[in-house]
Formats: sequence, structure tokens, C-alpha cells
Amino acid sequence: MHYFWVPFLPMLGIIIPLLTNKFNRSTCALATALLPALALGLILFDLPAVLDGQAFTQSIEWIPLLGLNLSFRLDGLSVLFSLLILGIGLLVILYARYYLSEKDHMGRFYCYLIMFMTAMLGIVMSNNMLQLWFYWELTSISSFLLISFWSHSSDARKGARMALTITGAGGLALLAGIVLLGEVVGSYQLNVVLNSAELVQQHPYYLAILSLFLLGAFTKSAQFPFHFWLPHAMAAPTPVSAYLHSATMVKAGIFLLARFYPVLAGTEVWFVVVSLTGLFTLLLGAYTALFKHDLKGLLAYSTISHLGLIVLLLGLNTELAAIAAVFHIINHAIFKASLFMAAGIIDHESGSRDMRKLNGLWKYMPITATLAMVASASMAGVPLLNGFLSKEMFFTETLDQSILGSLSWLIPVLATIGGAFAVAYSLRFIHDVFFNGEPKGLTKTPHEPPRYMRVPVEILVALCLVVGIFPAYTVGPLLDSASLAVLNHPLPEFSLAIWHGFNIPLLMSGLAIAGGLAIYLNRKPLFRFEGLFPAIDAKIKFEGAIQACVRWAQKVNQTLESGSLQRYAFWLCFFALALIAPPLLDLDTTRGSQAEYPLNGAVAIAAVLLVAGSLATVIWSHYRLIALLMLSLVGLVVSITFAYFSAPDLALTQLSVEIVTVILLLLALYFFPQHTPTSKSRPSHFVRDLAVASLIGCIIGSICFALMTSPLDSISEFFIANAKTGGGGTNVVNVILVDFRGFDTFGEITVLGIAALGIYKLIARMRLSMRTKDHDGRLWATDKYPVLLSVISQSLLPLFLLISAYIFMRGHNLPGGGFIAGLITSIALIQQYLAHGVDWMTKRVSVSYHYFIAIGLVTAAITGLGSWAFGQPFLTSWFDYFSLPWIGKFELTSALVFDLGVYLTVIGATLLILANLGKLTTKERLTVGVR
Amino acid sequence: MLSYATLFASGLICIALALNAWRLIVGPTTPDRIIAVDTMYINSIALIILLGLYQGTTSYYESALLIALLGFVSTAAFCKYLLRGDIIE
Amino acid sequence: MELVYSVCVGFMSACGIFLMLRGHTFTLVIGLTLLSYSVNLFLFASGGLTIGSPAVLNGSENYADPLPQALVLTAIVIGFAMTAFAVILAMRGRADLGNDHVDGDDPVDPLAREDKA
Amino acid sequence: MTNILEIVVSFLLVLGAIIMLIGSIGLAKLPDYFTRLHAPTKASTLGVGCILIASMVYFSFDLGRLNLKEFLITMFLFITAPIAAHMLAKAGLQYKVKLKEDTYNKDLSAKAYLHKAPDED
Repeated sequence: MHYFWVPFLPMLGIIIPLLTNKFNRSTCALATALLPALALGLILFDLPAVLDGQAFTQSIEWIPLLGLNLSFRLDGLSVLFSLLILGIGLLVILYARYYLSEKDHMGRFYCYLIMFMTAMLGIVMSNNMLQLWFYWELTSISSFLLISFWSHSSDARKGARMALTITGAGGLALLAGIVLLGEVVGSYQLNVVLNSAELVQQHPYYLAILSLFLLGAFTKSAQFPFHFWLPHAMAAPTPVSAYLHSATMVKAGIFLLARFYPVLAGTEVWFVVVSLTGLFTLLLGAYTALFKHDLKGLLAYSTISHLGLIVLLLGLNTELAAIAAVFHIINHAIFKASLFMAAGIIDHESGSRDMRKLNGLWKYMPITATLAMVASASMAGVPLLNGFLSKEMFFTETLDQSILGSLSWLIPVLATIGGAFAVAYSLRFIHDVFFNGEPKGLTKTPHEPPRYMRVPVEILVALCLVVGIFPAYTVGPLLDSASLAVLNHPLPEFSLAIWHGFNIPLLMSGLAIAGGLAIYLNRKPLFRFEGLFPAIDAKIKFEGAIQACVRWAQKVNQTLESGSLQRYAFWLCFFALALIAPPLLDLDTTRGSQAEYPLNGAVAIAAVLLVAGSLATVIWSHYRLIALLMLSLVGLVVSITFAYFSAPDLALTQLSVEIVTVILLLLALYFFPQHTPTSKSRPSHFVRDLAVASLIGCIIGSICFALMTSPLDSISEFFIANAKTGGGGTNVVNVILVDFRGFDTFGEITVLGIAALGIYKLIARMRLSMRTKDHDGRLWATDKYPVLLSVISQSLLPLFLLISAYIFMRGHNLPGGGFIAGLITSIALIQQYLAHGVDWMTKRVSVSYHYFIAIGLVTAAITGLGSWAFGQPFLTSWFDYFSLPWIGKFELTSALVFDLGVYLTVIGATLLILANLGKLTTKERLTVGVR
Repeated sequence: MLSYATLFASGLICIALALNAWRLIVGPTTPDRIIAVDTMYINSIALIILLGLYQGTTSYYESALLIALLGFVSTAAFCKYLLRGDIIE
Repeated sequence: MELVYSVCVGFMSACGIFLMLRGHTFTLVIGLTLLSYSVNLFLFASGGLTIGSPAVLNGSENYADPLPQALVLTAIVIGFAMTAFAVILAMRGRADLGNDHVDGDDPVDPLAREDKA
Repeated sequence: MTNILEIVVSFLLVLGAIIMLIGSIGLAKLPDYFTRLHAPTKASTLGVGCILIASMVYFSFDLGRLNLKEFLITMFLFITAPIAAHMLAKAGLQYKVKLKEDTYNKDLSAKAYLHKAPDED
């Protein structure tokens, strides 16, 4: 089937207008129209098969786990809508070519228009609900862009924002509904969903699903109480209104109702809610339309009322009602599009849309006037026009529904009244604009539009007539197949004849027309009566609501985000406490069954040292240097603890990191006050923090104890078993790092590199004041680089490097490895910085440390990618044993290269941080004994 | 006999460590504390070597070596801080 | 021994958190370092304590659990990077805001505040 | 043989431990900074040297081959300890720590602080 390409052709077409914009306007319009025309051709190509009542689906798996497929379907309904979208779309393209002025950026307009067309096609052809929702949101966005096309006018901006807010919110509701429905049915494919009506309607979620779907549909097609965005969307250029607000965008909601009619409809709730909403919207729209002085305003409200009519039909509990709804969708699209275009022509050629100024245009633009009159007659439901047929069916259905029980007779009556108002505002449209005296205060004298600007209107009006006179031959088959898709089972008998003999519907039509005449003749008192009510501007109310939301959000935000880190930290700890503590309360005992080691003296001393050290750190935290000394004591004891509990690698790492940290903090401390002012902290805060900290400490301690004493079955047996055979190393820790969990390590060194670079940027151009005295007021010592220290450090450097190389090489089989070796090397270099200063080092180490990081990461990555060359997954390690004369048997492993990458990255990161921090200080400072 | 000797020795070292910690905490001056930390480094080397002897394994050797190296570096860094305030200049 | 170990871990983390809740950046950094020490010990302990049998294959039966060691090893290094970042951030704050209070503004003395009120 | 070895090693261990303890006691008890400085820097180094040698001897016999790794630490300590002490002394001078009353040539410390030669004034 070819239809699969239909949604993609316009998608490709989106960029074409932007490319062809630099040529003249007609070329641009033609190029733009090309792909939609092609798509239309494809649809027509597949039309016959669909008219035979077949439905096709095609899908490509996209994200199966989410039930998200790229999947399209072609059945009666989607064909009907695709024809409307593409057909009217093409006409609008032609129309807009003449409507847009030289100032407007045509390419941009067409680009938005085609984007919107793509979105609509996607909606009507989607066979997957999530995909449908995606296109649904795309329509909201593109319509926002279209409505705000004239972004210089604040009305356009406000109207667009309003439309986006309402329809976007509806879209979110729809998404929720779709997800619920998908969960209930177990699939997001429409062809599955549409055939599981019982399942869904029996399900407890049914009400939720229904209400969410209705929210989506009603917001989109401007049903009460969400109708107010549509009139404000009239700030858009008229082609947009003709396209969006007659045929497509507002019909999307109707389409949704029709599409899901088989699943959701048929219950009492559906009938009552949908029909009453539709009825009320119908009346409200019809009534309000009469009093609008703006042409497009009138049309907007009449659109609202017609949408209400269609919704009402979908809500009536007879099958023919659904058919009538489909029929009216077609008819309304046709005549309303032509009316909008006519209004656009009038606006374009006479410079005004105000019906109080526009009068008697008949003698200026007779052809346009005729067209407009025919179209509005069809809107009024005058016989021999398509509007009449569907309205006739509508009246018929209102008679044999029974949703309001004994009050069901109200519906036909109200429907007739609505019809009367429709006749009235159609009359007003005709009479006020084309007759009724002379135009008042127009800026320019009206005249006929350019030839081809009128062509679309002519085509559409011709359609009105043809459909109105020969319904069965024109739209009959299409209507059948579409209704088949909506009802999802064989159609009942119905005839599209114009004449059904004298019956109540005919009488109702007559009444409506007569009533309309009566209303229009007595319009003056009616207008006066209407004038008594205060005019409500939805825009102001809406903006007010938005502002209120924003203010509220800001207030909440300010109460939560006071900007005090202490508060954040406190609440963080507090909630961590609140979340962790309760489960622990349920535990009856923390001591598990695991056998414990007896305590011995050394450990006791170490524990005492640890506790004393941490306590001293807290106590002397005001004298920062001393706190640092205490901290280094703690670090030392911690690393000895690691060594004692048989983790030599950790001991080595901890030691090196501890020294590096101390050096870092010393470097930083130089720029900070040496003492923390004590008076600043509130006693209440002190107590509060003390409580929280100690509580958390207790919890961590008890968890730790429970962990250690409870028996655990670790996955480590695997690592221990496979370290030698799989990783080719006997130091399991290192093998895990560079082989089993190599990917983690890769990520970690990447983080290390990123952190170092971030620090580098933070240090850049940082200006801090140098202290010339220490905090007791002594001047600094004179000799920058004590001779002995320099000499010895220099002579120790080879030793350092030798040791780090040794630790690196043996890392795979004995404690050691890239991390530790890297740290040792960087400490060795830092020692040189310390003893000789930055200048001395920069003379000797010319390469910048960024390269270390880069080379290290690249090395690690290449090692990983290398395994691809042998068809292995990323970072599969390789090792083998070789033997050379004299050297003997030795091992080569790819993990060693990876470890080299780690090594380089660590060096680069550490030195990038420390060396740059060291460079911050100026050369010369005041010192004692300067001679 | 060897194990007893090791235990006895490590007991003495622990006492030594405790004494150093005492000096570290009472001060009185910062240089005193630095000496204390430096001495603790050296003592812990001994402790770790004794641990290795006691368990008859050489896998703690590197830790001892590293402590020796790094203790020196950190002492140097602290002294440099007292002397110049800015340890890398 | 486990009991003593966990007491130490709990105590260290309590001290670390207390220091982190102080109002000055340098104290905060020291607290962070202390906390990361204790957390490393904590993670390390999740594999259970083992004495005298490092995870270096030498033909014996029981080894220390290598997995927590591997994780803690990287955690130590990353922890250093994090501490460094915090320190530099603190310095930057001091450079740009002129003081070393965590919020960039030295809170006035509570007593003085009461006087004002 | 092994008995002799054990005796030697144990002797060295205990000796070293005692020396280190003496050093630490000195650090704890001696009256002023410089006296406190000299105790550990000498004693502890010597003591740890003994212990390292003990371990060296033990493992040489235990592993059945000459094992000089500990010698590396010893050598290293013997190089660095004086430098550390030197730096500490400088720090002490810079810090103007209180000297014991009956220190010989106390005034020299002031000159040293100003980086002047003893005869210079």
C-alpha cells in the first residue's frame, strides 16, 4: 500500500517553502503545494479499496517495550479526514498566496502550515495511540505558531498563548487517558483497542478514561466551557482560520470522539455528558454569534455552535446519529472554509471586518457576494444545499433519541431554536455585509479580489451545491465507509435523498427558518437586550488566572528555596532520617547470626584514635589548620584500618588520596580566614544540628553493624572464581576494576576528568587577596624554596616514579594498579612543585595536564573499542602468556593498557587541580629580613 | 616466641601512638602537632610491618612504603604552610 | 570488633554531618571529607570484615569480598574529585562574594538581630 | 637455625619497639618544642629501622631468598627524616615557639629567625 508514505510526504515538505522562499511568491506556493498534492494522489489511489469497506494497517516496531510502534491505518474515517485536510489544505495554500502581503514572510507561513498539515494527517492516520498523541501535541504547537504568525500584534500573541494553554492542557489529559486505556487493553494499537469495547466499559477505570478523553476532545474542538479560546484565535491570518478553525484543528477533537466511538460510546454516561455538552455549546454558540460585529467573530461562534451540533449528534444514542455527525463534518468543513475565505477576501479588499462599517458590498464585489451568500445559506440549512441535508438528518435523530427519558422532547425543541439562531446569524452575515445601505468609513473602496484568490471559494461553493443536490452519488460511498469505521459494525439502512416527504424534520426546518427570520427582523430590541449584559473579555480573565498561578508558584518557590544552604542541608539530612528510621524500628534486632571477631588491643587503640581524631576535628574546626592536622590523623588511621581488614589496595588508595586532599586543603586554606568566627552560629541551630547529626550517626552505625553481622551471599564468588581464568590476574580487586566492571571504571575516570576540567575553569581568572602575615601577625619566612628540601625532593623523584611504576605494573596480580600508581606519580610531581615552585616545574614539564586526561581517556576508550575489531563486545579483555629467552614466561593483557589510561587520567586530573591552584599566588610578597 | 615478640612490640607501638595522639591534641603549638603527626606516620609504618610479620605475609609492604613516602610529603607541606602560607608558589 | 567498627563509622559520620551543617565553607569541606571517609568505611564493611586474607589469589579458600573493595576504591578517587570541586567552589565564592559564608552573606550576630527587632 | 633466627628477629623487634616508645615518650614529656622535636626524629627513625631490618631478615629466611624490599623503606626514612626535622625546626623558628629558660644562646634563635649569621648583628 502507498498510504504509508502519506504522512511523510508533507513532513519532507516542511522545509521546501523555506528553501524556495527566495524565488517569487507563486513559485514558492507551487513548490509547497507539490508534496501535499502527491500525498492526495496517493490517497485517491487507495480510495477505491477503502470505499469497499476495507481497513488497512501497517506498522514498524519502534520501541516495543513501551508498546510504541510507528504504525498507520487507512479506513473510511481516516480517508475522509485526509481528503479534507489535503484538499482544503491545497486550496488554502493557493488562497494564502494572494492573501499574504509582501511584508509577510511567506516561506515561514507555508512552513508552519505544512507542519500543521503533517500533524493532522498523523492524527487521522495513526494506528498507535501514543503516536496519535504525539501528532496531537504537534497540532497544538504548530497552531500556536500559525495563530501568532503576526507576532507584532499583542492580540495574536495572547490568543495564540491561550489556544496553546487550553489545547495543550487537554492534550496532557488525553495522554493520561491514552496510557490508562492502553494499560487496560494491554496494547496501544488502535485495531486492538477498537475491538475491546466490553473489556473497557466493564473496567473500573472506564469513567476516568472517558473523562480524560472527553477533556482532550472538548478542549480541542472548543466545547463549552473551553470554547473561549477559539474566538481569540481569530487574530490569526484568515487562511489559518479557514484551515484550522473550519476543517482541521477543531475537527481533531470530533475526530477523536468518532475514532474512539466504538470503544467508549454506548454507555449512559457517554450519551448524557456528550449530548448535553454538545447541546449547550450549540445554543451558546448560535446565540452569541448573532451579536458579533466582527465577521470572523461571527464565524468563530457559528463554528463553535456547529461543533456543538456534531458533538450532540455523536452523543445521541442512535446509530444514524453517528452517520449524521460524519455527514455534517464533511458539510461544515466545506461551507465554513468557503465562508472564512470569503470573509478574508472582504477584509482584504475593503480593509475592515466590522459589520457596522461593511454594508452594501453587493455592488462592489457581486461574485464574491454570491458565493458567500450560497455558502451562508448552506450554513443556515436552506434546501438544495449540503447544510440542509445534514441538518435534516440531525433533526430526525433528535426526534428518536431517548436519553433524557421523559424529558427527551426538550432536545428537538432546543435544536430547533438553535437552528433558528443559525438562520438568524446567517441572515445577518448576508444582509449586513452585502446590502443594508452603503459602506461607512472604509479606508479603501472595496473591489473584487484577484482571479485566483476566488478560485478556492468557487470550488468549495460548487461542492456545496453538488453535494446538496446529488448527495447519494457524491459523498454517499465516502459517508458509508467513514460511518462504517465509526460504528465498527454493518450500517443500518438510511437514504441520502433530499426529499423524504412531509415530516416533522421538514416542519422543524421550516420553523427554524421562520424563527430565524423573525429573530433577525426583531434584532434591534435583541441587541439592546444583549447590551444590558456586561461584556466579558475572556482574554483578561484568562491572563489574570495565569498571572495568579505564576504568583502562587513564585510564593511557594520562595518559601521552599530561601537560598540558605544550611537549611537545605538540614532538611536533606532530616528527610533522610525520616525515611530511613521507620524501617529500622521494625527490625527486632540489629545483631545478626554472623560470627564476630574478638576485639583486640590494636583495634581498640585504633578505634580510640579514630573517635578522638574526628572529635578533635569538630572541636578545633574553628582553628582550621589544626582541624586539618586532625583530619590527616583520621585519614591515616582509616587507611591502616583498610590494611588491617585485608584490603591493601584500599589502604594504598586511601593514603594517597588523603595526602592529596591535605595538600589541596592547605592550598585553599591560604586564601581563607585561619579561624572561623564562633559567635555567628545560633545556639538553637547548634543544638538542632547536633541532634540531627548524632541521630544519623546512630542510624548509620546500626545499619553498618546489621550489615556486618548478618550472613550475606555475595556475588563475589564469581569474580574470585573467574579472575584468573577470565581476567588473567590474581588481584581480584584490580581485575574487577579494569576487566569485569571496566565500563564503570571508564565512566568514573570520565567523571574525574570532567570534574578536573570544571575546576580548571572555576580557577580561571580567580582573584584572591594574598595574606602577607600569618594569623598571629608574623611575616612570612624569606626563603621560598628551602635548599635541603629542594635537593632531596629532586633526588627522591626517581625513587617515587620507580615505586609508582612498580605499583602500576604489578597491579594486575598484586595490590596496586592504575589509580594508586597515578596518585603516587602526581604526589611525586606535587612534591617537586612544593620544593621548587611553579616556574621551575613549568620549565621542565612543558606539556599541559589537559593532554594527560585526554590521552588517558582515549587510551581507555581505544582499548575498549579494540575488542570490537575481534567481534567482541566493548571492553572485552584479552590476555595471553608468552615466553622469551632469559626473561622467561610473562603475561600480556589488554587490561594493562586500560589501566594505563586510568593512570594517565588520574595524573592529569590531580595535577590539573593542584598545579593550577598553586599558580594562583603572585610572585613577590612581603617577608621578614628582606635585605 | 616470635608471635609473642610481635604482639609485645605492637603493644608498645600502640602505646607510642597513643602518646603521639596525646601530644597532637594538647599541642600546645601547631608545630608540636605537626611533629606528633609525623611521628604517628613513622609509628604506623612499624605497626604495619609488625602486622605483616604477625600474619606472615608481605602484602602490607607497599602500605608501609607508601606511608613512609607520604608522611614525608605531608610533613613538608605543613611546614611549608607555616613558613610561607602558600605551599606551591 | 564489628561493634567497635560500626560505632566508629557512626561517630565519624555524625561528626562529618555536623561539620557540614556549619555556616562556613571551609568547615563544610572538612565535614565533607570526614563524611566521605566514614562512608567509604561503611561501604567497605558491607562485604563483611575479613582479617589476614586479601583478595589476592594464592590458592587458599577464603578471601575478603573483593567487590566492595573495588567499588570503594573508585569511590575514594571520585570522592577526592568531589571534595576538590567543593573547595574550588568555596574559593570562587570567596573571590566573588568576599566572604566564606555558605550563602555568600555573613549572617548578622543573632543578638544584634534581636536588637534590631 | 630457626631458633637463632627467631631470637634475632624478636630481639630486633622488641628493641625497635622500645626505642620508638622512648621516642614517643620524649615527644610527650620533654619540656619545649626543640627538645620535643629531637626525640622522635632520632629515636623513631632508629626504632623503625630496627623493625624493618627484623622483617627483612625474617622474610629473607621465610621466602628462602634475599629480601631487601624493607631496606628501601629504611633508606628512604633515613634520607627524609632529617629533612623533615630540618623543616620542622625552620617552622619552629618561624613560629617563634617558646624556648626553655636555660637554653644556651637563646638570642641566636632571634638571629636565626631574621636569617642572620651568629656573629652578624
